[in-house]
Amino acid sequence: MSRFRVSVHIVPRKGLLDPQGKAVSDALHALGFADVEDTRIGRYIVLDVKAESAAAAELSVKAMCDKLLANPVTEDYRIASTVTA
Amino acid sequence: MSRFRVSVHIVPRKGLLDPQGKAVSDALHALGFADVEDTRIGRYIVLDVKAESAAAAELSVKAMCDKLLANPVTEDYRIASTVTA
Amino acid sequence: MSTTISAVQPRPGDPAITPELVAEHGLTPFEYEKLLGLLGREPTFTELGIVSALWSEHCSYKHSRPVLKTLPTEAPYVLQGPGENAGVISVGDGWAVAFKIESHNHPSAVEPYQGAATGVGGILRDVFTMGARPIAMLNSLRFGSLDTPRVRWLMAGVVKGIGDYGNCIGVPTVAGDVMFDPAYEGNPLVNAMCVGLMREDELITAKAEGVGNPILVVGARTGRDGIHGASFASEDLSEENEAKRPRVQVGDPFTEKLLLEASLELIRSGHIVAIQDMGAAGLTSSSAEMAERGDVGVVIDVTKVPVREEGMTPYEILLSESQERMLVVARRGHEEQAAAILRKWDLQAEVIGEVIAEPVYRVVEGDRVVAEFPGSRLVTECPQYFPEARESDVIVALRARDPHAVAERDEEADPVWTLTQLLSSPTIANKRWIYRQYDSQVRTSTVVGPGAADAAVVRLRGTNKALALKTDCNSRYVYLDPRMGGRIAVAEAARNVACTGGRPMAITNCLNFGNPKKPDVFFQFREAVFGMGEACRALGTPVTGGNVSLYNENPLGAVFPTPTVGMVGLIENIDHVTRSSFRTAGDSIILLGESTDELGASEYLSRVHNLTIGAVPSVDLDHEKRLVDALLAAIAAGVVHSAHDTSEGGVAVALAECCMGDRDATLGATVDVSEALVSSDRALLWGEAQGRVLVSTADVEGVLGIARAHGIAARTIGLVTAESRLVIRAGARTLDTPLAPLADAYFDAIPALMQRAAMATT
Amino acid sequence: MKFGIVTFPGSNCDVDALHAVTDQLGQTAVSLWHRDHDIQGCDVLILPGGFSYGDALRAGAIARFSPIMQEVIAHAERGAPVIGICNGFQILCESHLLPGALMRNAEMQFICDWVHIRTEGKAPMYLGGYEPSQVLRIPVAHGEGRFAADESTLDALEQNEQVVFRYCNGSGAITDAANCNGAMRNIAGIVNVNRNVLGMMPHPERAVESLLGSTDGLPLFESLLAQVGA
Ligand SMILES: Nc1ncnc2c1ncn2[C@@H]1O[C@H](COP(=O)(O)OP(=O)(O)O)[C@@H](O)[C@H]1O
Ligand SMILES: [Mg+2]
Repeated sequence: MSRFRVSVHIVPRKGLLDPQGKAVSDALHALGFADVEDTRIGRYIVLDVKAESAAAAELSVKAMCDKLLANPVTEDYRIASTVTA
Repeated sequence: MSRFRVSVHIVPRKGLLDPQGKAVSDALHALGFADVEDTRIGRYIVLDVKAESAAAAELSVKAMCDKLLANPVTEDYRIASTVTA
Repeated sequence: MSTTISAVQPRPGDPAITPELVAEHGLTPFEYEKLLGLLGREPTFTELGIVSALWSEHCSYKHSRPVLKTLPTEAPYVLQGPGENAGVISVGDGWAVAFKIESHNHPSAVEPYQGAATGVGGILRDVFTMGARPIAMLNSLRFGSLDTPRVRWLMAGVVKGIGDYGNCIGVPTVAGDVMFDPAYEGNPLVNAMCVGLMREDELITAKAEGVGNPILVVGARTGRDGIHGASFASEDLSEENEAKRPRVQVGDPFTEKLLLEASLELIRSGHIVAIQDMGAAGLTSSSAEMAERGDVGVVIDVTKVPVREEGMTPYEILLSESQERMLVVARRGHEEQAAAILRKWDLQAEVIGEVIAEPVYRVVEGDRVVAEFPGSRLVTECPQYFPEARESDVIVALRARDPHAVAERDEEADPVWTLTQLLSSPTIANKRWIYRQYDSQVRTSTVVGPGAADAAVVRLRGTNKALALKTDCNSRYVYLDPRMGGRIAVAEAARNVACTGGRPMAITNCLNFGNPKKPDVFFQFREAVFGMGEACRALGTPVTGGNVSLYNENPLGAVFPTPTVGMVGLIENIDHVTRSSFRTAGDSIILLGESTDELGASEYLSRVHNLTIGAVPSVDLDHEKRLVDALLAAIAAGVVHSAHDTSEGGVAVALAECCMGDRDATLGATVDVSEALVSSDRALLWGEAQGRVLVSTADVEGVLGIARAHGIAARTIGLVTAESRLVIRAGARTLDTPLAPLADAYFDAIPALMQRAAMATT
Repeated sequence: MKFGIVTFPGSNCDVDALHAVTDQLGQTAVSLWHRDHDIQGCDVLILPGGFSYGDALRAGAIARFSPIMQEVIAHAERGAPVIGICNGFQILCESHLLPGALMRNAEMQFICDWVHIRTEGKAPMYLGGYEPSQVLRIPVAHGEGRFAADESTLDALEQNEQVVFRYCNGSGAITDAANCNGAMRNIAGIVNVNRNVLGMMPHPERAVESLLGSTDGLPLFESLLAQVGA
């Protein structure tokens, strides 16, 4: 068994109001960052997992996302990277 | 000016207590994911920025992180990717 | 636990004890000499760390204790005075109330969210470790001007931090006070107060007892949080090291909630003899204080402490300020039962030491003794200082200035303009932006929440009684005249509590000052405490505990001296609960107390003229006591429909507030506040003469009679009207305005300013 | 009638719910620990407000997996009453006993305030004691209360008369200004298809005593007593 570091992006489903992203966009504009056109905010989860292989680690993290980490009603998730830890 | 999509990872600083990560680790164990050794929860921010170049876009996002997006006392940030949008 | 006694030895890798290292630990050469005398040898690095923490101002009160000793602390109903985690008073029927206030100023200046949150966490633990269930929280805040982005960021973070912690743990935040002045620009003040309820016989103190009893650490693991900066002087601050040592602590209210439930269950179970929060200086101060109170020795093995990170040294483990941890002395043989209770709440507990007969404070790391102090003198031997006190000439001169000589601004020709300025001053304006973020109702006992009366009212379920609670301190008064300001802080808190129908019972105080080594600051400290003491004696409200926060200053100067008072009052009959806004059109409005020509130190001068000058209104403590008694008698007689004291902004602002209980104020007032002996119309409207309360009533004779019987001047000044309009005649001036624009000014001021605040993104 | 109030680690309105049904309604109630598997013969289950598991990840996400939830689901599937208030509503959505999700308030701040809601829809078990379109004054206290679901789910909820409370102003108008948390279509409370599972963000258990400012929550519990039998 090796140790893998799997990181996941969980983002609000497109089309749903994202008040946090909007608030941050507004705040950035107020601070003078006029060139920001859009901001979306999600979760970044990094898991250290013991597994036989990188593929097995990802499979297990996918199961975690389906079960707990992401809400299927409002969120989409994507595995961003998997490296040995 | 072109449009770039810059994504940033913001994570709780190492050594600081991450109560959320701990609660999620415990929950994953309770759900039978025994092989999870550590969970850290941060934020994933995707910004669409107008800039002269990818480098300029990143520079501007770094400034946003320092000023607003990341808490300099409790968080670390890293630019994860920059692509034309 | 094996207690093979060996000589104390430095650990390999410990830095050498040099004068520089001693200085970095905040010990003066005199204090170091004292330490050498105590030990009879050179201290180890670990011992130096322990002493630097225990002899710090925060833990030792070395500059403040002699002055604090002058405060009255006794009353027949005081069950626990100063010296414990919290004070406790009896409220009858076998019920007791524990309460305490504490500051988290410095952490909040660095990281407002976590700083404020962990401040709430700490004060909650102080109360539930007495055996009391927390039933209410209050907060007292001071910020610079909201025109500054940094201040808005600070306030947004502090309020969110207080809210998130209290909301999550399920204790309602019911009242508080907040004031804005440039004096707090670099040093915001964040004081949190907690009030808890218990049966009298459930009171437990943090006194280590019983030789052989095991000592346990309970709750969160120990990390490198908040360890004294100076201690790392011996290592170079590489980036790696920097990352290792977060300077802020992160709060975890979820764990705290478990700790709260488990602690109360443990205390009720009889399996433990003592319990104490690990607050400032963590394991070190909690264990040393428990040993000192019990007059016993203790031995602690740092290798048994559950840690969050690898490679932590004894020094770090002893000084860590990781949150949500408790130190518990269990009964020998009951360890397993205690552990079972903790397991139910998913909490970790580890035996880390025991109470011993030998009078020493000993820390071991496995077989090695890393620190050992004889007796309990470690805590009590701390040097005491009696610094020089001298009033600043600058302040003497400010106080001597005549406010009546300040020329009016042109706009003041219309007093409505002035009133609008005052109502939109963030210090006076409605604080809904703040308290809407606090769950003020959880526990379904909040009869009067924030904003609805001069104090909050929390019922005591199962009885017909309630508590009236409020924090207060007009620090501008204390700045201009610390003795008078100290008296007024207590008097105003008492008045606020009495306005809701509560008898003032006792106070806790949080003394926020600058650097005590400066004679002008120490003068403020001494005089303010003397003033508080006088008022407490006159009003019969002893001080059962509190907290001192010094060094609230930066190179530009110190904060206004801010001795915040947290007052607890008892409402004997829930039917007596009284609110501040007018209730019925046609009621008469009576002013209790007398107006004067005093205009100094007013919010009017500050807001309209940007001046902090003049004599502070004088307070007659005997009159304040009679005023409280008269008010309570009138409320008990059922003749009072509303009561509100006059404070910042004077009678005019107080009247406007009585009309604006909520946004769509429908009841107005028409009054004449002229008084024969007052020549200044400005003072009539905006002056802050003390000892005055506005009462509305349908029984004028009833109120006047009771006032007369108590020797309190009382005058009918006008009527509550069904028209939403405020009309005030004051000498030659008349203020006449519809309420709607006043309500806009009063309710929108803070939200409008905060809209510009950078959003907290977490 | 016997009420069971579930306590998860981090629940904090459990005692309030207990007091409401015992002191104000004179019913018996027991508190059920989240690790229990036995609902002790309770007729009604209440998932109270609070911050189960500190709201880590998403409010209600972790509590959903507590052992007692199997019994709650079984109870619901039998058609028996289950009420989720505030955090309880969030848990019911996470458990898929109710559709939709509760997201961060649009204002991004925790809100504790008095609001108005209007009754509608079809849920005799809970609304029997109210007039149609009755306006209630009731407290809210939450940071993640913005009801969200996809359009087709929302349409179905409405067509099926499962929306039972909406935020409104004092005169009963459904307006944006009255929508304290930005909920889609002002939704404050819904029931499941069988109308026995109720989820709502406002706190009826905080509105059962005039001393505390409102008794508008009482009819909700009284409807239950009348319908399910005392
Ligand atoms: N920081 C705060 N937190 C909670 N409530 C607050 C806070 N500041 C003020 N309040 C509430 O707002 C109301 C007015 O407070 P304050 O202006 O201090 O009154 P007064 O001038 O009569 O002492 C009170 O009900 C008080 O409890
Ligand atoms: Mg007042």
